[in-house]
Order: sequence, then structure tokens, then C-alpha cells
Amino acid sequence: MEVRVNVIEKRLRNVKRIISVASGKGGVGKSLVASSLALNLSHKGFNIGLFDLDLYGPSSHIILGVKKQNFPEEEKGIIPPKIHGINFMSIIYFTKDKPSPFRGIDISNIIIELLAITQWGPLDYLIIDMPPGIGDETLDVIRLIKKSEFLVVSTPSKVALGAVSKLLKILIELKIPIIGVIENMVITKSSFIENEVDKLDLTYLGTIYFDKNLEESIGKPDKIFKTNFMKDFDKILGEIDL
Amino acid sequence: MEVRVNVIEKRLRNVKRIISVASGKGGVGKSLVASSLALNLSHKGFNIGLFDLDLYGPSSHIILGVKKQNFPEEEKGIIPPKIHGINFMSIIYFTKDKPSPFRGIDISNIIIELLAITQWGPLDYLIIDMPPGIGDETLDVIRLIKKSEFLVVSTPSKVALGAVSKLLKILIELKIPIIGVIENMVITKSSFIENEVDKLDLTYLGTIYFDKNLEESIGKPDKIFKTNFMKDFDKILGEIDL
Amino acid sequence: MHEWALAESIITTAVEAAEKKKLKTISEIKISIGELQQIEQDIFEFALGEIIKSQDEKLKNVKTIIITEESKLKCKNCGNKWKFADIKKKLNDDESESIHFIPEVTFVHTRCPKCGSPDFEITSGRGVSITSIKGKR
Amino acid sequence: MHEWALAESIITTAVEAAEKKKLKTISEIKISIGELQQIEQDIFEFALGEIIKSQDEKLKNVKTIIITEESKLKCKNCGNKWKFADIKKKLNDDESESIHFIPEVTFVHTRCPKCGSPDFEITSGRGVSITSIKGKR
Ligand SMILES: Nc1ncnc2c1ncn2[C@@H]1O[C@H](COP(=O)(O)OP(=O)(O)O)[C@@H](O)[C@H]1O
Ligand SMILES: Nc1ncnc2c1ncn2[C@@H]1O[C@H](COP(=O)(O)OP(=O)(O)O)[C@@H](O)[C@H]1O
Ligand SMILES: [Mg+2]
Ligand SMILES: [Mg+2]
Ligand SMILES: [Mg+2]
Ligand SMILES: [Mg+2]
Ligand code: NI
Ligand code: NI
Ligand SMILES: [Zn+2]
Ligand SMILES: [Zn+2]
Repeated sequence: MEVRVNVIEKRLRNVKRIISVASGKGGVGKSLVASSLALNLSHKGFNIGLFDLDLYGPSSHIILGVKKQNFPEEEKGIIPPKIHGINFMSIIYFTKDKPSPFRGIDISNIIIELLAITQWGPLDYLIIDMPPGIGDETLDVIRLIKKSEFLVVSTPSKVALGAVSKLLKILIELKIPIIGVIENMVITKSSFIENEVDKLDLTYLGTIYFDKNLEESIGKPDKIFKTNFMKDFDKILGEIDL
Repeated sequence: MEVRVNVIEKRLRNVKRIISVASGKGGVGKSLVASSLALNLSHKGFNIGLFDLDLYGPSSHIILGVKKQNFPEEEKGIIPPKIHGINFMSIIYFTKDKPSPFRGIDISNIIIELLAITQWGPLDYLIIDMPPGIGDETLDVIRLIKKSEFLVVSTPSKVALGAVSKLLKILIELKIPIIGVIENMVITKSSFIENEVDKLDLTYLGTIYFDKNLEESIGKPDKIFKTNFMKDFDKILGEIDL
Repeated sequence: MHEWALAESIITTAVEAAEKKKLKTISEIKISIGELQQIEQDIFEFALGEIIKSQDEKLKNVKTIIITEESKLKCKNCGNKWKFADIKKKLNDDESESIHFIPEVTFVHTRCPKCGSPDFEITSGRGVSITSIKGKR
Repeated sequence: MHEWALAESIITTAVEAAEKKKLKTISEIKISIGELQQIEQDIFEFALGEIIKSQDEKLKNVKTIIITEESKLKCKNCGNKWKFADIKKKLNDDESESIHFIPEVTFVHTRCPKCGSPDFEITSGRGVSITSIKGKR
């Protein structure tokens, strides 16, 4: 009898909302959105956790500028280190940022282990930075974190929509709450994505424009607050009133 | 005794070169590079196969504008349908483009099945459009397709490099041939990626600039030939002389 | 006729295994085929026969025994267990044919009959394998 | 002391299972811990004891038996088999500690001792499980 899964609900009991930032497609800005959401809400005074679940290409620590990768403190489990006020958990504490050649079964075991031993404490929001695909990570979030909602990111491209709509369809089928879809990296506004989101009877949350200066702020949370990316995103957050 | 893996080498015996277009990172342009490479080489008179191994977010069929998803013909296995002269194999023939909630073990089984039953015939190049990550797909290409070389795509971003360098490091460690690294979606040329590639003692193949008109050509191979993307890419191909 | 490709993988594997075991002739190959593979038995046997004919002496008098491994599916969401045969009738021709080609697309075209989840396991009934080989040195 | 979190998962599961089986008291829990987990046995037992004390009557006189499941690793590239104990001495403190937290990072920090591949399987020796529960109705 596998036991670790049985304690996961207890670990997340004092977390008010869990938001998985997902897409199906890679490189659409999931990690930027997840990290910015954590920074934004933390700045507004909320108690925030950020969980990087992209075990192959963890990115949140790069965006937040985490330098030292010491082990988390242990106290009836492991305590996520505080990074700019955010309770931050990532595989990098244990991989030391080396390549991670994991098969699906390993991914699933890692997620179970991390969920079973991480003591998040009371949180207003736990934000999960999801990898692309509809694989073990997505299936395990759906299976193990019943109260997770999804915030979905797309770009304006037909190629992105191909993967994004697959994720949306499976979430809809399984009746998982979808906060809505953010259109990111927009250069020229069109209604293509908005129309597709409408067809699925979901909420189109708004547009984040392509920000050619964003790269300079990567790794510098103070600067991220001042980017056009964050301005566009904050406007969306104001309207949806999370 | 699992038998399907034993016939894979035979299936690929008449393929002169196998090039896996990979990155570690999603959304860097792997599928665009893989499809354009297939179109480009096919146009130059080579016999080309293209194998979309992104089972969650298959993209090559969108780029090539494949409309009907009929089953491949059967003849001592399955024969990849010809799309604009390219022998094209993709999971979409069997998923009918529906969501694919596969765990790693399923991915691995699908790859084995497809490699065991696909009759590519004689090819000059088989191009594999890889998904992101260093998961089952990457591990199985390394395990099952011993003669595969890797063509690696990155963008200029620190976030992309984080994942890309993990893939490069593991390929170097395992002594897998790496053709080199292409830097894609460049807006302002810098030497950041080139320097990192140099440090790893690998070949920096060149730059493909961000092409704001590329999207219009997606799904229209004739138009893809006329894009700035293809111009930049063709220049790189001319220099590396595949 | 993609059965031919699978039959070839059987014979290739058997010949390799016989070489390792230093068998001069192979008298019997027991084959297990997952139910999800939905192999057409007569086509498969015909293919096996043709491939065996094209091979050398080693396989001249070989007997092939084919066993279908029953499928077992188990839901990771609700624990429910079922067989592919239970749900096969609900599939249209295209879905069924897709699963015949690639058994794992059952995750695309079918769901747990109890809770509707696509997150289930194939605990048996997929793949093609040799369960035993007999022969003389 | 992340052992505490695992111990808690044992007790939570045991109590749930006892409820399902309608046991009034639990007299014995047999626990299997994968070697890769590298649990500190005394810390783990201490944690178990503390958690049991904080629980209700049901667990008052429970006996816990802890068995370490030996690790078995198998290379998917060359077929080689080994145990974690064989390679443990080559790890530095950080690597070893990482695997203690998350057994699967053994794929990050170790390789097949024969061919150097990271593509191997943990066929046994990971995870935490209850192998049996005894009690009275
Ligand atoms: N609105 C934007 N403008 C410019 N660049 C962006 C924007 N959003 C994301 N990016 C960049 O795009 C790349 C992919 O973003 P990332 O968050 O890593 O995507 P994902 O997590 O979906 O793979 C990164 O280099 C990131 O800096
Ligand atoms: N050089 C480029 N200029 C503009 N857009 C590009 C360029 N390369 C790729 N893209 C776009 O970026 C997105 C991601 O490309 P894709 O090939 O799907 O990446 P991957 O296969 O790595 O996930 C697509 O919308 C594609 O059209
Ligand atoms: Mg990301
Ligand atoms: Mg792609
Ligand atoms: Mg599944
Ligand atoms: Mg592995
Ligand atoms: Ni067939
Ligand atoms: Ni510990
Ligand atoms: Zn179910
Ligand atoms: Zn090995």
C-alpha cells in the first residue's frame, strides 16, 4: 500500500487556492506568468507559494534570480526557502541544476515525494509552474491536487493553439476549473485566439504584448515589476479579481 | 522477451542519416526548423522522411498544412503518407488530433510500436521533430536509434539556455553526435548564446532572426520557402553542408 | 497487413535468440500478443509462414503457437478495473482501427467506464513477445 | 527530520485502512522503506512514536516493524544490474543527501556502473509502503 499519496491532501489543507499555470505548449510564457503572478500577489500582501513542476527545464529560479541552491530546512518535512517573500519549491535544490534524464514513472514519483514532504504552511495561493504536454505532471496534478484550478497561457500562433486546445479540451471534459486563457507575446492584436476561446465557452482573460525589454529583467524581480509585461499582466489581474 | 525493439534497426537500415531536431526547451522553433529542414532538403532532391515525435503537441502537420488524417497505407507495416514530397509520420493519423493524455510508459510504447511498424524505405535523411524535455522520447531516441545525430535549437534567452544546456550536457556526456546549435528568434544579435556554445566546445551554426511574417506562411509550404526564416536557415544549411 | 511487421519482429528475435543459445534448429516459438493489439490472427499466421519460408534451414520445421494475452485496465483515479472487450463495442471503426495500429491511443479514444478518467493503466494486454523458444543444438 | 513527513503518511494511511476494515485497535503495522530513501531509522522510529502518541486510542499499543527494501537497479541500455549500495561510496555528501530527499535524483547524480547510461530503472528500493496491518474489530 503506497502511503505518501494519502498525506498530500493534509499538506495542502491550509492552502486557500491552488492555481496551475499551464498551456500544453512550450515556450508560451508559462514560467514568466507563474513567477510574475507569485511576485504580484506577494507584493499585494498575500502569502504565496510557488512550485516549479517543470523538472526537465526548471525556469522559475532563473526568473527569480535564485543563486544559491542549498537544501531546504527540515522541520517535520521540508520548508520551502523564501525567495523575495515567496515560498519557493523546485527540483533544483536536489539536482543542483544538473541535467535530469527522468522517465515518466520517475516524474510521477518525484511529484508524489515533493507533495508528501513539503510543508507549505498556510498560504493564500499556491502557484504551480507547469511543464508543457499532457503527461505525468498534468495527470498527477489532476489526480493528486483535486482543488487545483488552471490558468492557461497561449501565444497568437496556430502552432501553439494546436497544443493549447488539446489541454483545454481534456480539462473541460474532466470538469476541472479553468480560470481562463491569457494570450501572451502578442505583436499585432487579432481576434484569432479570443474566438477559439469563445468557441470552447471559456473566458479570454486578456492580452500581454511582446515585451522586447523583458529579457533584461530576467533574474531581477525588482525590475520585473517595472516591465511592460507586468503592466499588461497586472491589468488582467485587476479585471479578473482573483 | 519484447520483440518489437529488435526490428527497429532493420527498419532504419536504408536511412542514410537521422537528424533529431531537439532543444530541451519548448517553443524555441524545433518544429519550424524540423519541417523547414525537411522541405528544404526535399526541394534539393533528397529523399526525406519526417517523424513528429511530439505526441502531446504534434506541430509538423500544422506547419505542413496536412488536412486529411486518413490512416497510412499498410504494406508489410505502415507506409508514411507523402506530404509535399516528404514521407511524413505522426501520431495524428491515430489520435485524429484529439488530446493525448499519455504517461511516460505509454510514450515509450508508442515510439517502439511506430519504429517497429513504419516502413520508411530508402531515405537520404530522416528528420525527427522532438518534444521538449529529457524524458522518455529523448531517452528512447538515444536508446533505440543509435545512429541519430542531434541538431539543437535555442533562443537568445537565459530561460531557454537553462534547459538547452542541460540537454547539451547529457548528449556530450553520452558522446552522441551533435551537429551544432542554431540560435532562433533573434531580435537583436548578441554573443550570449554563441559564447555558451563555445564553452561547451560545440559548433554554433548561426542565427535565424525573428520573422514577424512567419505566421502567415504556417500551413502553406510553398510560402514557407519564401520567408525570411527560410532564407536565414538556408544560409546556415549552405555553410554546414549537411 | 501491418501484422507482417510484427511477425517479422518475432522471427528476427527468435533467430537472434537461437544464435545466442547456439540452437541449430528451432522447433517451437510461443508467442504472446496483447489483446489491445487486435491482431488479425489469420493474417498474422500467414505473415509468419511467409517470413519463415524466406528464412534459412533453422526454421524449416518450426511450430508457432500464438496466445492472446487478455487485456486488463485499471483506473488510477477511481481504482476501477475492466477489460478492453468490455468497452470495444462503444468504439467506432476509426477508433478501433487506431488502437489496432497503436494500442496506446486507447488513452485517446476510451475512458474509465466508471469515472470517465483517461488516467488509467494497461496492466496487461499490450505488446508482442516471445514467451518460449524450443530447439536442438 | 523530513522523516517525520513520511512517518505521518504511514500513520495517516494506517488509520484510514483501519477505518475501512472496521478495526477498533491496530496492533501491528509492517512498513517497507526503499533503500534509496536512505531513512535514518532512529529518527524515523522516533517520529513514528511521537505521531502515534498524538493519535487516539486506536494506536495505543501498536507495534511497528520496519523493513528496508533492498534497491535493485537495471540499465535499459546495457542490461547491467546493480544495487545502490554498490555505488553509494562514490557519491559526495550533497549528492547522497539529495537522493535521501528525492530518491529519483539518483538519475541525476549516478550512472550505470558498466556503460555510464543515466537510462536505468529502479526495479525495487524506492518509496514507502505498508505491507500489512493487524488489529482487532
Ligand atoms: N510577453 C513577452 N514578451 C517577450 N518575451 C516573453 C514574453 N513572455 C515570455 N517571454 C519569453 O519567452 C520565453 C519563454 O517563456 P517561458 O516563461 O520560459 O515559457 P514556458 O514556461 O511556457 O516554456 C522566455 O525567454 C521568456 O523570457
Ligand atoms: N524565427 C522565427 N520568427 C518568428 N516566429 C518563429 C520563429 N521560429 C519559430 N517561430 C514561432 O514560434 C512558435 C514556436 O515554434 P515551434 O516550432 O512550434 O517550437 P517548438 O517546436 O520548439 O515548440 C511558433 O508559433 C512558430 O511559428
Ligand atoms: Mg516553463
Ligand atoms: Mg514542436
Ligand atoms: Mg494514461
Ligand atoms: Mg531514467
Ligand atoms: Ni493491421
Ligand atoms: Ni531527512
Ligand atoms: Zn475511474
Ligand atoms: Zn548500462
